[in-house]
Amino acid sequence: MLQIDHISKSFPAGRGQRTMVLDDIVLNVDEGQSVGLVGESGSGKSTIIRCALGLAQPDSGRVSYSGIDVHRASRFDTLRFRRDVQLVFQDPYASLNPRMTVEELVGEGLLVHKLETTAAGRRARVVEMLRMVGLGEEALARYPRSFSGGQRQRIAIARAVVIRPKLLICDEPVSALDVSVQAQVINLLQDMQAQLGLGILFVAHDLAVVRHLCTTVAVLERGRIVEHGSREQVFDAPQHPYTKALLEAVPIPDPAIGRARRTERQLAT
Amino acid sequence: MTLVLPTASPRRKANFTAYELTVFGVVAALFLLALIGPMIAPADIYTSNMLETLFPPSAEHWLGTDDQGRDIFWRLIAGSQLSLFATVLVVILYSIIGMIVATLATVGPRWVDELLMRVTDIGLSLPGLVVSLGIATVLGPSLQSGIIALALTGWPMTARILRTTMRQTMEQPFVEGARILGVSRTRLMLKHVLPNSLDVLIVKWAGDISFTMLILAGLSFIGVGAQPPSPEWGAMISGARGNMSIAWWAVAAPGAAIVINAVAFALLADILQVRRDPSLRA
Amino acid sequence: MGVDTILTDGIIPAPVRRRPEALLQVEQLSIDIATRDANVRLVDNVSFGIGRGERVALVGESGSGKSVTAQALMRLNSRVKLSGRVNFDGKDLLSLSPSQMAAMRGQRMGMVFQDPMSSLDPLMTIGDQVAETLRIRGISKRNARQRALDVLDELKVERAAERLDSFPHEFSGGMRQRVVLAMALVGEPDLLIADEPTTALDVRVQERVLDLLDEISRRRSLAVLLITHDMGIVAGFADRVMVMYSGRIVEENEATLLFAEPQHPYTRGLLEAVPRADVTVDRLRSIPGAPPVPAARPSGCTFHPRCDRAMAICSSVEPGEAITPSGARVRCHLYGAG
Amino acid sequence: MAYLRLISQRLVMTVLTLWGLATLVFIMIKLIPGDEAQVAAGPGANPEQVASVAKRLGLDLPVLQQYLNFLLRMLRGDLGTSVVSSKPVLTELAAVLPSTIELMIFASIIGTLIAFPMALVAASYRGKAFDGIARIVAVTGGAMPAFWLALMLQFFFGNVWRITPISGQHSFGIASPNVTGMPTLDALLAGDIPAFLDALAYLILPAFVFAIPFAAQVFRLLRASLLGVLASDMMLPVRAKGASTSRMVLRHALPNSLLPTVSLMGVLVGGMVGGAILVETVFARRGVGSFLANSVALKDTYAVLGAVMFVGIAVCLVNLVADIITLMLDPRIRGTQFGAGAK
Repeated sequence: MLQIDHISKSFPAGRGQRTMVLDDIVLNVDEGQSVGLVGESGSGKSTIIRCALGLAQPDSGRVSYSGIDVHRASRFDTLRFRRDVQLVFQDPYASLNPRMTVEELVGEGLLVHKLETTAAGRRARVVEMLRMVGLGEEALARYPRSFSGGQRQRIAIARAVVIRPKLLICDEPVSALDVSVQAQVINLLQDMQAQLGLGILFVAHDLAVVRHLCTTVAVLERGRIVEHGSREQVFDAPQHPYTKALLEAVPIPDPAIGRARRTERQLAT
Repeated sequence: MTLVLPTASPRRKANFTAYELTVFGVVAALFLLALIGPMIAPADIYTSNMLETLFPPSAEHWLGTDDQGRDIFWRLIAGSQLSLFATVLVVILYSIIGMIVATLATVGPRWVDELLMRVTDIGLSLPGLVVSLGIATVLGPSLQSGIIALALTGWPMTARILRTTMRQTMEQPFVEGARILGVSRTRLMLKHVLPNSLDVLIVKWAGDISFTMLILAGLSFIGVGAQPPSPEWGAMISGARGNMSIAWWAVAAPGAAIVINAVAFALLADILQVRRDPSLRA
Repeated sequence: MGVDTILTDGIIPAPVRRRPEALLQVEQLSIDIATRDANVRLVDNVSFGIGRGERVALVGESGSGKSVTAQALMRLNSRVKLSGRVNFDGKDLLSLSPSQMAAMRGQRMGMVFQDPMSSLDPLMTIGDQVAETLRIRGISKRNARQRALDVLDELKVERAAERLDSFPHEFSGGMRQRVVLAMALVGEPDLLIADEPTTALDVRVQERVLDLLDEISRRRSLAVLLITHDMGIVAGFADRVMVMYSGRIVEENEATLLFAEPQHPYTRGLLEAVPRADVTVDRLRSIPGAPPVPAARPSGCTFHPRCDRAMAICSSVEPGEAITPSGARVRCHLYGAG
Repeated sequence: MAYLRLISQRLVMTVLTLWGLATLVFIMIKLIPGDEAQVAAGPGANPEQVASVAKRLGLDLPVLQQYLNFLLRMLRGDLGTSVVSSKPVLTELAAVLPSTIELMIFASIIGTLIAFPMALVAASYRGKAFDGIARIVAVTGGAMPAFWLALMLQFFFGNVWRITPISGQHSFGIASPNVTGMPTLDALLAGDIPAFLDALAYLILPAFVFAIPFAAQVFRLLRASLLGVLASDMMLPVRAKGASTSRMVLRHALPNSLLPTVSLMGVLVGGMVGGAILVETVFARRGVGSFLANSVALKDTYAVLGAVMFVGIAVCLVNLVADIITLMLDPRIRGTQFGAGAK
């Protein structure tokens, strides 16, 4: 469905040199599939997202969605692409317009894509959507600032999903949330995927979350995909040293494992 | 899944302190005075009365009389409309120019932004009073010239601040999100960018009124703004200057009126600023 | 690092662990902040101790009061009101004069903060910032510089001597966090309070910083209070764990036991709600709702609105402390004492 | 390297600004109502004089040509000729400039000496009585019209209490030989202490008129940025080192607040040139400001515009210097001394 086809991108780094941010990235997301993209800060995760959404232009390669070339699409195709591919942001505080009510926020997509032309119809769809994400009708007239982080992320998901997109790109959607709330949002994303047949491209630095949510995983190191395979391949039998190093560094909530690993590292040096 | 909506984080309450309410009250009173001043002032403040020139303050003339025998107190009251409204007009005019420039720079292509911001930088680095003086001289001395001159020189700061804020707002995830949702350019600006950028100007306006009032009076004082018979405060000071050694109150009073206004608006600006950025609170 | 460390700690901890001599003893510490409308209690009556050389973790989510507690131990935040007792090596810190307290900071207790990017003065050289702790104590410029260099070496900052005169912007995130660590360690304190020291770092850098902290704490027998929200970090580092929820410590136990047999429903929920990188599960058990903000704390047991085992009593009566057979200090009505 | 590039950027910006100003002045000239040659020649000029002026200014040429000629004249330093004195504006301005500079330097020194200690104390004792009073004083000080303040100070200190001289730059007969054009400096060069004190006495009131709003603004910005730094994450580790309040304020907050403060001071010193129009007139001091005011009074439009151009150049240069100082204060820009692997 979404095909990221050999895209590369570099930025000027002064003195006529350029730093390679993305180097020949190939990544596909099929209908209903959940793909995880793992990388540390500065690995190029957000550039990939921006390219995939048509917000940034890759130097070479192309991104296509169901036959639409995202960067060279007609107005009509662009609008279709905008309806089918949505994004959930990392920071639930900055990703909702503070001056819009929940009703306006969630209903904006319906309005823009003319999916519901009457206000009453929009409201009904919004309420239905809010119920799906676990919020009630009383949320309609309230502003984002009166919600907690987890609730805002639900609103953000509702806003993205209400227009029934086919692909949801998630940019670290739980990393800004409290630990006890993360699971709620992760479960909600799983539910959405199961109920609506959503494809998900899940971009995160947190390997545990990616393992939990995604069946296919790609590992990004400084703009290059160094490992790409099924969840089991990547997590249980990693091939690339970078993947191994990352996996070994992820803290595991089990004191025996943690201490054993430290001992191992100390013996190694 | 059931979810408990938090009882916490209610809508921010206003909660003004006594000091803040006092300042708001004074500003409101100044506006009211400017509105009704000319109506409540007696008619004889525009005519000379050579029998009562340069009287010191007394029960009859609270702030004394000027060299034409006109009551200074009532002239101040009547003039407050000219002084305050002319100032507010200047600020409104240049804010509109600034907003137009900032919006064009934000939505326009890169070269428009570059061009407008270079022009703004040029405007910013020129001394406002001096250029206004030049413009007012060319237009011929009058209050209108002063207003036009200040409106033409005052906009760059507004444009620069607003454009910076709008650019920052443009980079906010919620604006990006709206673009991803397929929101049109116009809706993006009107619904997402502008409402979240303009409050930076509200703080600025209060400070601008304070500052502009001083410059406008200064222009009148040099003689390129309002002209003497006018009860505009700068012009009153200019007119009374010659007799300062015998009637200093005729200079002191209009100046004090300017100071009261300028201080009130500066304090208002300070309050608004602190409310936006609580780290400055004492 | 030698065999020594491995033997003393071992992969499997000794079943009976002698309580080390107490260094810090916090008794009924409460922290309040006065807002315009009301007095808000941020931390409610917490008591705990830290022994010499012991590594204790304080785990909690936003609003739990963990960072406020950490700062209160050094009286860093002058806007909050502290009550209770904080005994440090026989002295009650809360009754010290400001200058006596200043003398404790840096010298007896050091602190490391979350974000290494904003923890350093951009206009001061690394050397000067590390040496500042000593300069405040009146140590000569040359000696202070030498000791700053020694600490940076100890923290494995490469080419430390050349780098003394460089500025923070020339350092990477992990390097900056080492500098921040050096600032806290150069005064040779007995207690290091580390407030989310690795949250802003990538996992590999995080691991290295934690290893360093582990090594130094053993070598210097430095007590460490690690403040974090990440159960994974706790597991690999701490001897003992305290779980904080909404201003109270709800459970405390030896790390191994706490992870093996979590007692409080919150602790259990927290462990089950976190996905793991080493196993695949179908669905996470989630805790409903969100952590309360201090100004709107639920009555009784503050966790009761989110608790799946809540009983009638939970919403009205605040549970007292109980000791369970596994040795946990826990505040929950499920465990008698009442 | 980055440092040099930034400075050259500032230089280019300054040149562009001056070009913009020249264009503005040219447009103003074209906008003057009435016959331009008549205005340039002065109200009392006879037809022949007007014709010769028109020819000299090339008024018969196309506007674009006139504009280029105008720019060329500006480049040569020809700011036009005063109708009243028939002397080149530049010559006249050059003669009075030192006096204005003297006043501005003196005023900024006084202002800085007032503002810095006040801000440092206020920030150290935030929320205490001193802080509150200082803030109100600063707001009031910044909200006084300069010309009115000048008149009032002059009247009370000079006329009523007779503490200071009323107007002028030195008492009759005490002038030292004119070397620099600054009476105080000239007196010092001549080794004449009484003359120096005399000149200083004349300088003190006008300097205060400038120093008060200057100090008010500097105080407000410096206090705000000191508090900003003190409240930042950066200060917690410093406190945790055991640093005293004075150390936090002087060693950390002050250096970090200096950057914005110096740029503001640059802007304010530039603004003083504008204020000089009012203040120099009141105190009857020689200077760029009183020249401008006189030209306005005499309707000597060309002199006014020439002086506007001149003042614009001066302000741009002051701003340029302030920018360069700001750049030099920042180690992030000053250049890396050590090529450690940043990022």
